[in-house]
Amino acid sequence: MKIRHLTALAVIAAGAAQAQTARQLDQQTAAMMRASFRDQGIATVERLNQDDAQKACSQAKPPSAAVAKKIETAQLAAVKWPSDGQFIGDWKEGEKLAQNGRGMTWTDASTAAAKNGAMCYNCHQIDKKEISFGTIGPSLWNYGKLRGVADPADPASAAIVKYTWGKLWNSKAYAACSNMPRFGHAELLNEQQIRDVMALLLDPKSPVNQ
Amino acid sequence: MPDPMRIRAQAAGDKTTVRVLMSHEMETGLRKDAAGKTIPAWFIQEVTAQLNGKPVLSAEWGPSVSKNPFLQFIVKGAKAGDKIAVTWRDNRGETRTDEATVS
Amino acid sequence: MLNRRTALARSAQVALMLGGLGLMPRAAFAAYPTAAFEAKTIADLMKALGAGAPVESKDVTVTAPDIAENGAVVPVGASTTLAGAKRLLLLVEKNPSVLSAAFDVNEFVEPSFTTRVKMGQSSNVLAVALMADGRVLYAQKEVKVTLGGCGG
Amino acid sequence: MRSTRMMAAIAAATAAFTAVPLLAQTQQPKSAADGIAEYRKMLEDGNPAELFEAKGEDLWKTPRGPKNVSLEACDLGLGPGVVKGAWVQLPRWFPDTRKVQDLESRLLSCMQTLQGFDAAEIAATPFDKGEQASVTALAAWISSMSRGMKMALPQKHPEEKRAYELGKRAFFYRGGPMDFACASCHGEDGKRIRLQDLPNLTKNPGDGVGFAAWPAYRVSSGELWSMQRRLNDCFRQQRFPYPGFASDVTVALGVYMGVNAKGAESIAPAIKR
Repeated sequence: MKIRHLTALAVIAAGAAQAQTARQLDQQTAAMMRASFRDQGIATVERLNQDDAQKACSQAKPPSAAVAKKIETAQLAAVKWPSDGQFIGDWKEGEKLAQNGRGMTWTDASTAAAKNGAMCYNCHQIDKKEISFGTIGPSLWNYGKLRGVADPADPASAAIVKYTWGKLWNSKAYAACSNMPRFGHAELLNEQQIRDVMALLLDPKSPVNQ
Repeated sequence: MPDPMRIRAQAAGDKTTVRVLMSHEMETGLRKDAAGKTIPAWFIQEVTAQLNGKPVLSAEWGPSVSKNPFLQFIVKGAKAGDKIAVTWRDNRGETRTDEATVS
Repeated sequence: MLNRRTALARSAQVALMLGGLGLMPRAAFAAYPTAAFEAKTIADLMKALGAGAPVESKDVTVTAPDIAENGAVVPVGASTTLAGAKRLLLLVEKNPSVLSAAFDVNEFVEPSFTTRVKMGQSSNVLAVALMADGRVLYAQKEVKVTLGGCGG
Repeated sequence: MRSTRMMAAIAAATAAFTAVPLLAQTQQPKSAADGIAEYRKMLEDGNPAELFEAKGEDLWKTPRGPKNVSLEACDLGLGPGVVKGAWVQLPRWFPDTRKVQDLESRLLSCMQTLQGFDAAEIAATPFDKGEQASVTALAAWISSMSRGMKMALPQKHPEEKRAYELGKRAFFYRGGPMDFACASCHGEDGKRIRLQDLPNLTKNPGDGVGFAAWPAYRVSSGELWSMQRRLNDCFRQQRFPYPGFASDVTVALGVYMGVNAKGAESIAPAIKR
């Protein structure tokens, strides 16, 4: 308590100078980033330009609830729902995409979504048979089954099916600073690839739901 | 010239454990470079060792031994101060010999 | 710089020297057993070595991890408690060529060798002992090779 | 911990049944984490980084470059020629270059001033080629001379403090097509990618983990990676553009991670997947 009190005093004493310094450091960081990186293959320095969501989530401390809400609303509005109303593809293709961690680095030749993996296993447990899975995201084992999805086409499943599409398309629509890439929004995967990943998670025949 | 090996030979009673690290690409001949051209096989084929000049180990390797190979074997009857020499020879005919003292 | 020619000359000198002393190891005389190292299956390997069908034995031990974090480097070992082993082999069943390494056994070394091998996929790893009496004994263990890292 | 104790219990139980044949014993069920731990243990004895350490020591002591002198007069922060303990205090402020420098950028300075090499040319050389390979080997040997010592980066000079602040901001900087920052993977405890543990680099992640483990021999590529190479590949996987070798962002991140790791024991050069 005493330490915090002293710190508070110091902050007041330093006053405007302190705030100025923080802003200066932010500006210096921006300059440092620009000066330190260069284009290499498909990875150009334009990738350092932050959108509102990236900027708001670039501190150790998460943004305020109000800012987070604003980001989520804007990102949700940007979600593109499947053009033909079809949410579910082929879970076997989805599994291949989930295993594939490639794409969008400076050693990749093309930014085309068709060349990319969905890299799901890097961060999630999915099919239990794959023992090499990451833990940055939650386990997705039994994803559809646990949520009672017996038939993804059944209107009773509509809410969870829609949410899952939205989450895959733009994770920031539901959590402003989610660690998960915005697969549809950032054109990392195309509609069909997202359908296939949807099937891996929600198709009752997928090994994930056994 | 190939880089030197690292050899450790440690005696415990009658048995001396020899650990060797060799500097070698161990290219399988199955890989392709960025241009799609097959990288030719280049690997250690034979490894021999001598204890004070007397041959004690003889081994043959294929290209599936890992890059920068590690080898461990146990020599009988060596004592501290003895010399262990290890020699490798690869499929290009290049060879390298290094020596260590048993401790 | 030690170029290829001097390197060859030097190893020839060593060979001469050792040969003159009657101490030349067998492998240095023998041509490299190319056929054995090119064998695609265990059966082909045994044929190339002129050996019979291998029999599983608890007197032969293969050391290897259950899981390899990376297939590029998998620590493996072969050993036997039996006297009378002539050679110890290390095999990876599902590699493009099954034989990884062959070690001569003699009175100066323990029949126990460890090295590291590349594995293209999950596979059985075998230690095979070629016995002086013609028997071929083995032990095997499955090693799971995992996909690691970001995968990009 | 729990699983280790369980394994010990299984081992004890198995030992009680001596009739169990040896072959069956090798088929114990083991968790993936235990399996990986066993694999890593088997590799510890015989780290090929030693080959690079030997090369690095030779490079330090041999007269080289246009001026044909050795690096033995190079000041790594503890005075000219002092190598032992230098690694655990880098990056730090250097009055002669008026810069905060990490090990690799400092080596470039020494190679230029003492030996007459062109530092910019080396920085632009791809990893593992030409004098870049020399820098890596030197880093392997120099870091090995601090093995077992605790990370103790100085934070007295205002520029060292500023570098920490900039490094912290860079660590949390989100960008690129996947919205990743360093913090996306290294901002929390107990996370992994696939089976690889991710150290939390916003604090001291423990002895021989994270900053205190690099340079390291990379099993997957059979190469030695310095921290510069490690950061370069992190940024590649982060889908960022290409960080210049020894650029300000790489040095600032080194300061941030190194200062956070204060007190952690260095095991560099380590062996990694």
